[in-house]
Amino acid sequence: MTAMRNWNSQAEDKAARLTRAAPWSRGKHVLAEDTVALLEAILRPGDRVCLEGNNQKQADFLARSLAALDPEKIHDLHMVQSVLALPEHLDIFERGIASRLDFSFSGPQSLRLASLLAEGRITIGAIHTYLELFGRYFVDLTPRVSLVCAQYCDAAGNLYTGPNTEDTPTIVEATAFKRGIVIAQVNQQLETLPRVDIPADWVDFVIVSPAPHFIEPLFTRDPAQISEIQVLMAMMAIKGIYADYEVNRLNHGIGFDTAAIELLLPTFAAELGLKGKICRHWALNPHPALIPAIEAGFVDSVHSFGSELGMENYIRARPDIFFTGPDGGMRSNRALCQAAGHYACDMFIGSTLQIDLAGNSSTATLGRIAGFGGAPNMGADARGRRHASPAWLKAGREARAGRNLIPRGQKLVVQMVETFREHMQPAFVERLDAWELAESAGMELPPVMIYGEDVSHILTEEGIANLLLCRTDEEREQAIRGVAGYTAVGLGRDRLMVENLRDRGIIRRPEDLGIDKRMATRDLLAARSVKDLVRASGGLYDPPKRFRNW
Amino acid sequence: METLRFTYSGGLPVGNQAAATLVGVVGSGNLEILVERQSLAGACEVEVITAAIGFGTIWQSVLDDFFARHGLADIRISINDVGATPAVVSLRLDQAIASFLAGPQ
Amino acid sequence: MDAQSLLSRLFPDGFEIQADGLFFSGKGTTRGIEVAVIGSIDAAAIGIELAFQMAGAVLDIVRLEPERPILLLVDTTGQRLTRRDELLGINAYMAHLAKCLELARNQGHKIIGLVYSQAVSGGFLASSLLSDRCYALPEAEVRVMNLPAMARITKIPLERLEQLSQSSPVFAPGVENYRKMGAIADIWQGDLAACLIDALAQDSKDDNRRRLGAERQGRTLAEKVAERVRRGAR
Amino acid sequence: MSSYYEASARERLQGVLDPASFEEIMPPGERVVSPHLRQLDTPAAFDDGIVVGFGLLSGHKVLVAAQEGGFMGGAVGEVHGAKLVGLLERARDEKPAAVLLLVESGGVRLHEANAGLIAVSEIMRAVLALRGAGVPVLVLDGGAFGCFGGMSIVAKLCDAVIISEEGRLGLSGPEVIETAGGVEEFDSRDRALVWRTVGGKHRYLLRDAMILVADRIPAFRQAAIDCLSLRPDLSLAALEAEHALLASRMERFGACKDAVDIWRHLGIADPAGLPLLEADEFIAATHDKRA
Repeated sequence: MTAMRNWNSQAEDKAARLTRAAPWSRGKHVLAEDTVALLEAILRPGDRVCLEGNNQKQADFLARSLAALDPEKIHDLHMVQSVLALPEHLDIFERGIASRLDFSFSGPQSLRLASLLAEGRITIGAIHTYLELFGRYFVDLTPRVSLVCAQYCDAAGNLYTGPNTEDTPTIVEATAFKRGIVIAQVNQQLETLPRVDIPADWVDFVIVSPAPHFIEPLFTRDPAQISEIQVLMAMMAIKGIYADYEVNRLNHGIGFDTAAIELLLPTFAAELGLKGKICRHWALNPHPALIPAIEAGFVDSVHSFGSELGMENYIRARPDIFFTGPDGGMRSNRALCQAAGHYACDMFIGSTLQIDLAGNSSTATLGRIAGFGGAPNMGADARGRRHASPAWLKAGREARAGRNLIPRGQKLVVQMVETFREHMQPAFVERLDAWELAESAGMELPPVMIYGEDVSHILTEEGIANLLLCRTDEEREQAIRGVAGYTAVGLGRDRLMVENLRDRGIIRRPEDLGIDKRMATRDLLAARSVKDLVRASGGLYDPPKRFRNW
Repeated sequence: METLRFTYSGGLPVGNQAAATLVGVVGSGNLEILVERQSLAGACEVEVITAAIGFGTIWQSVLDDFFARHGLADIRISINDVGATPAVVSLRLDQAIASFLAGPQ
Repeated sequence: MDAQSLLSRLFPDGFEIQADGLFFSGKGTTRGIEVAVIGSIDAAAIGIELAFQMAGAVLDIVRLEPERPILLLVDTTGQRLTRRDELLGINAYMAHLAKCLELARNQGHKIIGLVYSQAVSGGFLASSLLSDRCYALPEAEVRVMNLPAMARITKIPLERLEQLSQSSPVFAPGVENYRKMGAIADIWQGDLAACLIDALAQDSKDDNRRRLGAERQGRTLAEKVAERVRRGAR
Repeated sequence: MSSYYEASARERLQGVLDPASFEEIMPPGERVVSPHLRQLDTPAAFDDGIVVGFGLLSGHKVLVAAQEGGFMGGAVGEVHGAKLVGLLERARDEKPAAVLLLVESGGVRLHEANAGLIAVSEIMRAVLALRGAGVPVLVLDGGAFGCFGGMSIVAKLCDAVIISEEGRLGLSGPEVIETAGGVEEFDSRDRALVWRTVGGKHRYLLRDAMILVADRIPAFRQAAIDCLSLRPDLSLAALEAEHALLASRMERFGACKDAVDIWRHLGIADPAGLPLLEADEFIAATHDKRA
């Protein structure tokens, strides 16, 4: 006869930890100066810990506190977090407090992450997309302790995250409902919260941090930096893709190329009579560059992964467009917006660093482990999608024409790149740097951002290659070479075959689209400066000071 | 820095151009192009001074295509380049020629 | 050389100087000629107050001492680098000093500059370089920027700058470089009082630096280009 | 495109002067480039970053110079400086209705630092001599690189500075001050602070700029036309008045930590709101409150 299994060990373990933490707290409230002691009381070596950090909002005070723990007491933590952005995120590995990592994106820390990995001071479980990692929070990477970030709390411990809700609901839900411990840093305690984003009974401790948490204005693109070439490419995108496919539900990447498209909607696209016909529903952060299009009546709705600094008042004043709470402020949600971007959008368009002859694209460069973030969720055909739309059906028809296949649609996944980046780095390569990175870092797979099989179009200043219409690998390669400009890949084209592809409309040049290159000037931009965006918003947009010149 | 020289022949002379035209600025990722009318026995001569070394083949291809588009004779083109991409180079070349052919301002 | 011993050597017949912090002014006498003196000590960073004080001293001389020559003895490490100076318009204060000196020049005051210790960048520009003729002691330091800082900003290797500075006076620090380029009319050595008397005796109303630079082969293009623009056909 | 800020030096000249009236002296075809840049393996420009010539402004003959910020930040080197000095001397000979300086410069070009510094001082003396000869010199400041270093002193030697809100006028660049004094002294990335400190609106309120215009080339042109009637005055009385103005500036504002404090001292109702106003609203709100 075996001993009776204890079916409640997690709750008992949590109770024991809370008892140890009691001396450092009054109810749920902990003083900032007691944070390190609290963490040492709660954490145990080997714990799986989620530290909230994404590409905008950072639980920076808790990150600093975690990095200040005594590695003799707390070590070998397993960190599960979406983004490594702050130096402290890696300090905890350097100091031996943590040893294992599952993550999604490491932009600013990618170089240091690679060197820590090379030194053997960090073991990476896997590099995920956001949705994958969030999914695993509920399957096999559930955090024991989560350190999250909110704007305000009240006396009861309810949290108000403000517009930058982002990852918080997902992390807290995964932790709180599996008997984990949730610790939140807040900027301020209020008598009454504007609204409750996280109920108090999901939260174990709140700490008013000494300084407000950091938020990066990651999605602000100064229109002054948009080049004529980017204007030309935006014209091609609008005429050659948006209009052709009647793209109404979409996500845009973060770069200047897509900002140029946003700024051409009220001018170039409106002149083509496309208002109300394209770009009505967005899964997108509140890009300041979208303001003129919203004001021009192009946009019906925008759901966001996170918010953007300075857009708060504008969003409040446009509740028909954005998702806002009873308090009037926005609520974002990274997990749900990623799901929306994957399943409910007809198009993803974004930039990349390298594209190979099969259309695989990667932002990996040697010596940097940057991860994926959300682009692969957006930039992949949704195999589980079942609802139809004109764009999805047309893309599916093109991909299946002449083949004996059951009808279905396909997502438009557009890679928009100039053939050369700055310093004459070619965007088209025979072999992605990702291969070399995978070899040197001992990865099982080269880190590909968007697989060639998912890419529907490649758009460069030379033209648009419609990969949906390619029927053989060779055609596909020549279609890519045919828009690769003067890169070695482009110069290596078979000129006859490329002309043939052009005749068949697989490659389309600006002139084939009826676009006069001489019209591609910055005069077409609905805003040419951040100040113009403020003007377009009627003074509601309040840009961060680093973007001002007034 | 590197100096590259190219000569094209077989183009057609054009009348009524400006004596000289300058477009662009010598700034990072940009270039200036000076187009001048000159008796070159029907040739079109191009001199490129560039800060980016080792891209002679790309310049050759960009200029080949440019000459194929416009085919000008008795024209001297002088370029000061600070690592402009081929897309920018082609755009500026077309702008320079358009402005040159528009005649004196 | 410190200002006190410099003044003794320039004015063997005596001098009266009032000092106010890093600023000083007064007059000295040599061989019966009275010379107004305006200057600074201790490698002063020229901020709005110092520029204003110097301008005020120039205006006083114009008002009270017609045609008395002015000797600028400015020891400066450059313009003062503070946000407050910018906020209050330090460039306007320096321009005001320049205008006051121009007024003095137009009213018949000879203006002699002598770099006795340091003359750097904006501080040099706003003071000694505005004199009719600027001179220097051989041990003085004149520069815009030292070569390591220049290498950092221009991203040109320091070795290359050092190497080129052996043959070109055009960017590297040094009194001799400025002499070759015509900005330092001469280097004063030995009997400084005699040098001063000599300088005062010369006709110095026109800016001759371009011509000197060409003659001395240190700055050959400026004269040609300026003349070409000045007199070239329309 | 009529944004002055975005335009090149040549585009600005075309737009500021009467149509088709500009003629260039020593045009790019003469290829008088800087030999010093070449020696340091740095690309040169055919005009060395400054366009000089003559044209008509509302029918009046003017001499003009325009610095190109896109080339080395409009920095002054030997050839660049000599072109401007020569132009100013030509004006002394020819006595045009005015000289227009379309400034855009970071100051002295380090690659030829000594030549640049000396050239700036020659420009200073030439401006003063020209004004002494009765020819007004007008400064237009609204380029992306602003007007810094020695050229900021030159600007204040002239009869009028016409500036846009986007224009900047200051001696040392914010980055230089931050490098020397730390981010606490001047956070150069805080662009709102930078513009409050050296931007067009503040310069206008302090009277370091005579006219504030919107960022449109025609607005600069009209302001320049309005200034053609100015007559240079470098008399003792004029300089005593300037001396008193600068004394009062130090006295009134010397303890202010920020431009907003100065604006409050000037009696402006909502000083923190000033940066957000468009040029015409701003002028309406402040014209009788300037220092």
